Amino acid sequence: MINVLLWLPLAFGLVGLFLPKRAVGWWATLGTVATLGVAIAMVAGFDAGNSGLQYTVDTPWISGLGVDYNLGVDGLNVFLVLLTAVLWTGGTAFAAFREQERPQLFFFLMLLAETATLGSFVAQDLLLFVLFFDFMLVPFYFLFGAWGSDRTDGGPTASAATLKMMIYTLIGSLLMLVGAIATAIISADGGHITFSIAELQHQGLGIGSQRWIFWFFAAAFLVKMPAFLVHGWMPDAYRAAPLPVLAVFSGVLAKVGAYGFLRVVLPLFPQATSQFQEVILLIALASILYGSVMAFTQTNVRLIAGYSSVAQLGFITAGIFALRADGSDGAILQMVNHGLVVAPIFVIVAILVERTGTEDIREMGGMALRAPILAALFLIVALATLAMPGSANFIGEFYILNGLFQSKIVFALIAISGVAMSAYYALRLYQGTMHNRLPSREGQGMLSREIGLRDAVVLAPLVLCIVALAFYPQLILHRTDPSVEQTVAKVTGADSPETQLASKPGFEGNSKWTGYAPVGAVKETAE
Amino acid sequence: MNFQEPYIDYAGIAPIIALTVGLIVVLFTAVIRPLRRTAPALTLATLAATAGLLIWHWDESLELITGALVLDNLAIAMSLIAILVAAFCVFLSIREPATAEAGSGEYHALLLGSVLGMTLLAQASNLITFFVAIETLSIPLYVLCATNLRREGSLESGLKYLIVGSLGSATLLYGMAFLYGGTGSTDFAGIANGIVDKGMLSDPLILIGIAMATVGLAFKVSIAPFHQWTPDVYQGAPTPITAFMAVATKAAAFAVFIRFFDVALGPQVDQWAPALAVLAAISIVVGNVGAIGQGSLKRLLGYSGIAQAGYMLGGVVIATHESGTSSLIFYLVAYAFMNLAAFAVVIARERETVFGDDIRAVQGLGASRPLLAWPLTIAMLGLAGLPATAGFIGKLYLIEALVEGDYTWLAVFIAVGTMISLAYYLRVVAAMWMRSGGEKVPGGSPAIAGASPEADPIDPEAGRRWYLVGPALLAAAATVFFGVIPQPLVEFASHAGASLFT
Amino acid sequence: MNIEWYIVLSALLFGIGAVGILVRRSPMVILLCLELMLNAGNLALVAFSRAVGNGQGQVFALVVMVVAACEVVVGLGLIVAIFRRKLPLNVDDLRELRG
Amino acid sequence: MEAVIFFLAALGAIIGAVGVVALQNPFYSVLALVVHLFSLAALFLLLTSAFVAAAQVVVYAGAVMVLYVFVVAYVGGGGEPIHDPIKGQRFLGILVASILFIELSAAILSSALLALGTHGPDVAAGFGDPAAIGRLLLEKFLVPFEASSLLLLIAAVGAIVLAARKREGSEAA
Amino acid sequence: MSATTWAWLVLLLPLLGSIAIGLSFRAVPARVAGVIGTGAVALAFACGVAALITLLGESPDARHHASTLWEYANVAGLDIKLGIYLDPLSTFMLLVVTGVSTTIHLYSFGYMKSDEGYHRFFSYLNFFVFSMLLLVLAGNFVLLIVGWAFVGFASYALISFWYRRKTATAAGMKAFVINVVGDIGLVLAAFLIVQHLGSFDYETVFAKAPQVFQTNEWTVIAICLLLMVGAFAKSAQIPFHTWLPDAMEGPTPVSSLIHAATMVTAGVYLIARTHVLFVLAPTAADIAAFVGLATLLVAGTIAIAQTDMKRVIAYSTMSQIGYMIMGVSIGAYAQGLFHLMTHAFFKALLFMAAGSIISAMANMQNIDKMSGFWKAMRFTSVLLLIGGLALAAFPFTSGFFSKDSILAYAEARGGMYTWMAIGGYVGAFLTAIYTFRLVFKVLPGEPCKEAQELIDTGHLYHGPAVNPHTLEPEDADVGFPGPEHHIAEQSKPMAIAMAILGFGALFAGLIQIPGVTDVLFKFLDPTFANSPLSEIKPSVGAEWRGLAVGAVIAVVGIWLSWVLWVRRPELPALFRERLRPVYLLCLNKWYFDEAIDFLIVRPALAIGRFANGVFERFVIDAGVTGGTEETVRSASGIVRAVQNGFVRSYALLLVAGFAGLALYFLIVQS
Repeated sequence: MINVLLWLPLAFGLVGLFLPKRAVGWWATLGTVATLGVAIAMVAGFDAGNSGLQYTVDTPWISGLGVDYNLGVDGLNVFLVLLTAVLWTGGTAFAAFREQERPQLFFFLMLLAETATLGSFVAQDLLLFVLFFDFMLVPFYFLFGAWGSDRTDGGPTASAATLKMMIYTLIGSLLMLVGAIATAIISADGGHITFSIAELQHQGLGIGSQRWIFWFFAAAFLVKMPAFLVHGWMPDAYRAAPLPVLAVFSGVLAKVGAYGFLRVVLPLFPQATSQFQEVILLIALASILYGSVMAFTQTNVRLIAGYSSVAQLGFITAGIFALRADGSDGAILQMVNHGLVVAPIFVIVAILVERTGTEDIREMGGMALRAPILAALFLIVALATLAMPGSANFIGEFYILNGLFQSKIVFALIAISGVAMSAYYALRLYQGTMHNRLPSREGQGMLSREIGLRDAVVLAPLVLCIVALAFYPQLILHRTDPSVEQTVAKVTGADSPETQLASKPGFEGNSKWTGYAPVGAVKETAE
Repeated sequence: MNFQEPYIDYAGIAPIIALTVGLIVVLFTAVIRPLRRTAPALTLATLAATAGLLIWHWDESLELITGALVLDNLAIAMSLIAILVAAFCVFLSIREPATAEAGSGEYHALLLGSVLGMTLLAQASNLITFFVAIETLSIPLYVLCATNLRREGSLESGLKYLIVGSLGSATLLYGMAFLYGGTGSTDFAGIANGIVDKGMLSDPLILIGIAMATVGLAFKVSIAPFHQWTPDVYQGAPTPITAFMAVATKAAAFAVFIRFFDVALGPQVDQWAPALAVLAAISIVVGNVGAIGQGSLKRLLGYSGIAQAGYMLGGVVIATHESGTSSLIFYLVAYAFMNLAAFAVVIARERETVFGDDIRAVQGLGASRPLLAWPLTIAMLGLAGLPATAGFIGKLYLIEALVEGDYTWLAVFIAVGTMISLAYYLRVVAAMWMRSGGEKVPGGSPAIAGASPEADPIDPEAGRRWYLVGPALLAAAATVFFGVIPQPLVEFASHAGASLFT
Repeated sequence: MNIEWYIVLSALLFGIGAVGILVRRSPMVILLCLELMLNAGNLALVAFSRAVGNGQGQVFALVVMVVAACEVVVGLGLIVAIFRRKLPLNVDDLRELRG
Repeated sequence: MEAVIFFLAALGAIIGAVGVVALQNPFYSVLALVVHLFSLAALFLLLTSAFVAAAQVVVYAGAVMVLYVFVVAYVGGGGEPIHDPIKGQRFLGILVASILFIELSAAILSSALLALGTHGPDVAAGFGDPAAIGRLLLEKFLVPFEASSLLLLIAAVGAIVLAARKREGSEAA
Repeated sequence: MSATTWAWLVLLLPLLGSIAIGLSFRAVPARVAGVIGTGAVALAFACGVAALITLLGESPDARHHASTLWEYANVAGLDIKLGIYLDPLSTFMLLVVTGVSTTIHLYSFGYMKSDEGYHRFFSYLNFFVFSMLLLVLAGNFVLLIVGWAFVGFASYALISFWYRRKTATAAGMKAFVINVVGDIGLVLAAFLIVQHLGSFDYETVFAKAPQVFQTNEWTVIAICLLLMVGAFAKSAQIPFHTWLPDAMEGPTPVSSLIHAATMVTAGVYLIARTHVLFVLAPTAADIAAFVGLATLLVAGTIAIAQTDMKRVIAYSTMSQIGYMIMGVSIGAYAQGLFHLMTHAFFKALLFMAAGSIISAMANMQNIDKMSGFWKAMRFTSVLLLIGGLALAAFPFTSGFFSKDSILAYAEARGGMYTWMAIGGYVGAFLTAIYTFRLVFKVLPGEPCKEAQELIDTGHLYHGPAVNPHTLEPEDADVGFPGPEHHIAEQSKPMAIAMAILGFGALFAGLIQIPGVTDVLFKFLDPTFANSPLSEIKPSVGAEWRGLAVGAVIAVVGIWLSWVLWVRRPELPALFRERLRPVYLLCLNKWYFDEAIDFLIVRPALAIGRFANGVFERFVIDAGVTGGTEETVRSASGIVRAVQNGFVRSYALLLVAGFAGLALYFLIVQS
């Protein structure tokens, strides 16, 4: 089943290469829908209680090098897989509704990208993971470069921007490759080399080697997100990218980085993780603040969304490196949520750009006048973006911040200011485009038009997902939690005693309860 | 005067004999007019026969003629690579002006001569054979580089190659002399024994000898700082020859590199391994950095070749581990396919456009000639070491070996180098696929770089010729295939690598 | 007469040959200098073969002579070709390929 | 006695070598090389390798040099400008070469190899005479021997390719 | 049906109404939407009453129920239920909310008649009611936060209802962001609570708090302070009050609903709800009380100087909320809530009347330009008067009893709280003055132009609308109320709504006459029984004494303002001259906006601009990216320069390299 999931898109894409221009778009959409079906089936059949891997496939691939073709799904990735399928369906459909040049190639690359992304989520072999992780970029490189738009203000061309992106992101990835191999060999020390993440966890690694390998991996993941200081590729790439592609790109790819921390770094380098916790948290914090601040001064709508996701990824990272179950639970939930909100935002931006012919928020406005439905959809998305309480995003951030609050209170207090800022820039984006008067350019190309049925077909389901999750986030949480508890326990278990206590069943005999420092105090006063 | 002739295992030297015979036959066609057209076919036949004979000896390890040659898997593997490349080169040479210049017969004879040198070199286990073989390899190449007599560049490259090359072999020779003097033997094994028995482990004489041998070999595989001939010669030589040189020479030279350093200088690994590692690092940097912003594709590939040689030298650094050798062989095969794909496309384009081998020649290829664009794209991505290509697996294999051999820092260097390399590999890809890729084509005036007065005739159909597109597609397909299903190639490589250690 | 002297002498000759290649510009002279270097090698070989007392070095020397001859032949051929193309017989003027 | 010869021969070799490098006219350089080769031959004799010495005289000083002379005569050996276009090349070249020389001799002199310090071991009468060399060539070093002969052939072909008058065949191409 | 079921229904109806209207905005005509909206809320009120009845059917100390629909999120020890908590307090709140909202819906039905955004308006309105109900019914802190934020959003949506007014959208943004700050306060409080008490549920928390916390332990103080941040942001207490006056950008019904009757009282509710914690943290409670006091005074002073009709009322709201906050913080829970209820009545009424007049004034809101409406609009004027009296706590109006009950309690508690009582009376004096300043400016005297027209022609029509602040013409197509009048005299629904509230404003006080009736306090008692402070009860005599004082103050205040603005209108101008600085201070609302703008908004934007313009360009692009790029490029330059095409220099490099290598080996050997 997991094989089907993984290779179905690629299969469709290959067939699509030989279809006529008209049909290929629909064919591709069909492919994504089929994949979505499989993904849903997987989630449906997913055993929530089980913290281990499910739907596993494990056959030797390059026995000579100890690389296996090892796939599997557990709480950490099951919903990310679903998210990928969903967003790709949306993005592909949206693209299919529009004229593309060389459509066969375009959609082939789209589907190839989906396979690669899914691969990086379900890979359970460290090297396979690295492979997919790097490979993801290739189709996007072409999509951005060949179908992207060059800037008119003399900025870097599409291909230049994408080149920058490639180099930036591969810096990390290649170091990660070295790191992965080092992990396998060192932990094998002399014995049979394996890259299976599960086995590597058992073998364990000396703290000395953990330290540098940790950073090799961290580099890869932080760049991909992107995090503060290594986000240099993001603005140019985002400006160049074609919007439907950008929707899936920023919706999913950024998450792979965060996911990598959970899947690889925490279990394999526990000591290093707890040792460098603060450093990563600092980076995350910087990303939150910097991203927010940038987002509310930016005037390019794409970049407002782009920087906002820098901030969001900052939250997610912070959640993971709270090194507590609740933080990581929230992080995963938030990954899904953010994917679900950022993709629609880019779709909407695309629609707006079509109507206004500009990407500068200062030249937009008044769109709600004749497009109440569009405005309503956008409003929901915007509210979810700013983690409006009552949205699943809120629960996500709530868990993240709570985790952070309980483990590193100072970080939490600073991080939470990002929430206020997010309220400002999200609303700014909404108001700036939807409210106030239509700019003076009213009439000339700049008109308020209601969302077309086709776009609605793309947009509405995504918004529905947001709303549905808002009513029942537990849907995700209780499936992810067991695996998360296990992963986090890897770190806390390996860590100093008091955090170990934190991972023991604590308050009120609630077995899920990862208790707190003053639990003892509570007990005393209770007696 | 009692003279007992040495025992000669004719089966063992059959491949060499086949090559020799083929060479002479091909040479005849040059003289006998009516046969002139048959030269390529005969060459291919010869190569095929040799390959067959070699494969026939797979997995047996023979000492031939009083230990002058050793026919083991390593030798066979490397010779096969060389032969494969030569075969491609034959196709790519069809309709190549240089062939006509030199005369088909001579041209192919020289090609075969070079291949003969390579096979010998791959098997050489004795200084004298080693030296002769390396010369047999080089001298035809000097000539072949210059065969496009109309072009100043071709002659220039020939002369440069000759001068620097001879300098290199002179150095090599002098080093051999020292080693011989130090150990009193010319056999690799004998040298190893000599070093140990006479307690010369850290004797300056030997070490200087090693240094000189290193220089000579490093020169052949174009390792910085002995690399400078590479870009010029690659650019000046007729492109099929460049393609041939780029891979085949490396294969043969690396074969002897490994054999010589493992068998003869094995005892001194601690002294030479670090030196080689440093050289590898230097050439990784120099190659990748130099390739950035090159206009000429051949030159670009030349620099990239330097970098790639650096990666492969990593394999030699840890050649005393089995995995080192195997990874090197794997990488060579991958490198062969990727390079051939690239060069095939370059040849096609330089024959059908006025831009010669300039990067402008491939602009917009994705739209106009997808069948050419794909191979070049795959080749570039492969050389850049992106996944799903043999290039990635090759790097993986190398890095794994390096880490195993405690040369992680070199592995990191490889990673960094790869990063830099993206800048120029992807530039080519961009030029092919992306609207704004590369520089804009200036009003198509034919008087641009690569189209000097002595320009070769333009064949507007070259982009559709089976003998160009076929090899390109084949090589590209192989690149992807071994990127997805590397297991067979890994087997092959590890067998070949193991042969030195059994 | 100690063997050392022969070797040192060969080293000296080797050096002189190198200098020649580095400073002369006429391809013919450069070829001659290459001969010098190879011969230095030969001297070393023969001397060593005397030192270790087996003839392999001398055989090697003979082979080297052949090789040297081949190089000369090809080299001269190139020179002639260049001359035919009316190109200057000066390696410094042959630098269309660079950068 | 032997020492005297050695020094004379060595002197000749060095002078010849320097001449090759220093003399302006290629033609003179060739002659200087001949001198060099002859003195080398003498040295070979001192090292009891008669056959090599003979080959040296015959092959080199004979055949090869003649070839040189012809070519020089054909292309005309014009001198070259004194001024070196590459800055510092001359200086650096000499510098590097001398460093090289120092390193090499350092290696040689500091080598632990005992044989070097001596006149070399006493060898059998036939050492280095044609018979011995011939046997070696045909027994142990058969492959190099054959190979080098092939190499000659290839080189000849190469020379023809490069130097031969164009055939009408190629004019068409 | 159990009480909680009714409660769920109360919650459900407005939500359904909102969704239904929202989805059907193209399908059904405007009227229908209005009916649905009003009907939904009315039904909700009915259900509320039903819940009340079922609750009264039970014994007083059994009158609290929790009910959960489903596990909202429950992993890693954070157990968040989708559950409500029904007890007298929440019942009381939901009755007030639904009741007042019903009338306001009714009012809007007429008032917004000619508005294009009719559907949108009612959808928002219903959603607002839903949020408010969620807030009061929530069974745990997380759900409370949800309702809290929903209310914030609803107010945002309604404030910027006329979204083509720059001023409106700006005001909306301001309100929302400040509210989010409040939310953050609550979130942090929730973190602390769960950290120490291990649950979000009210029952668990309040049960466990006394065991876990010692009195005035820093944690509990922190919790309370954080809760206060939330409360103040919603209830427009200093320093989070600046959004409230701006919020008057919204249509008048919005002002009356959100910024008078319900939303702003959320803070009061919160403190009342978490009184257990506040009892454990007296320090925090006192701080809260003082802030309330300060607010009520400051707001009073500001209100005197304002000329914008709605803003005057808005500041009066602030100051009244000040009373309530003070009350619930010092322990006068029931009293505070009592005032909350009465205030809801008369404040809503005041706004409605104001709306009616403003509409007649063609959206001109400057009271200096108004006069003589007594003649022009009798009905409205009467109700305005009633509202005014109640607000000024004129004897035997509802405000009279409720306000004084708080002050009486303060007095009874003694100590520094006595001073609070005194401050309260001062505030009451101010209230009387500014209220009747308003009344006297608008009602008596010669009818102004608009009023005159009404009298003469009774015309229903005036020129195109302009934005009273920017004076730019409104574009009617976004749904700015059309040029027709919408005044109570001509619109039944408005009249009815105002009548009901007028009744409430006059007589609601009678349910709680000291020594005579004790309906409300007895009902609320079970909720606050667990607070020691609720033991303090002022004697009936004391209460009557307080009432007397209050009465005097009110009457004097009214008299004074009569003197100032009717008898001798030149006096105020005189004061303005004499006390210029004071006047300016009040006129400019004590410069709070400027301060916040200077301290928070500007710095943030400056940082943003710096990051965008400088940091991004020079550090990220030039530094991180460009730096590496440059190094590589220059290195490339070097390599290619060395590749100079001279074969001899190649040879040189080769030999040099060889020399180097040899050197290395020689060194290794030695």
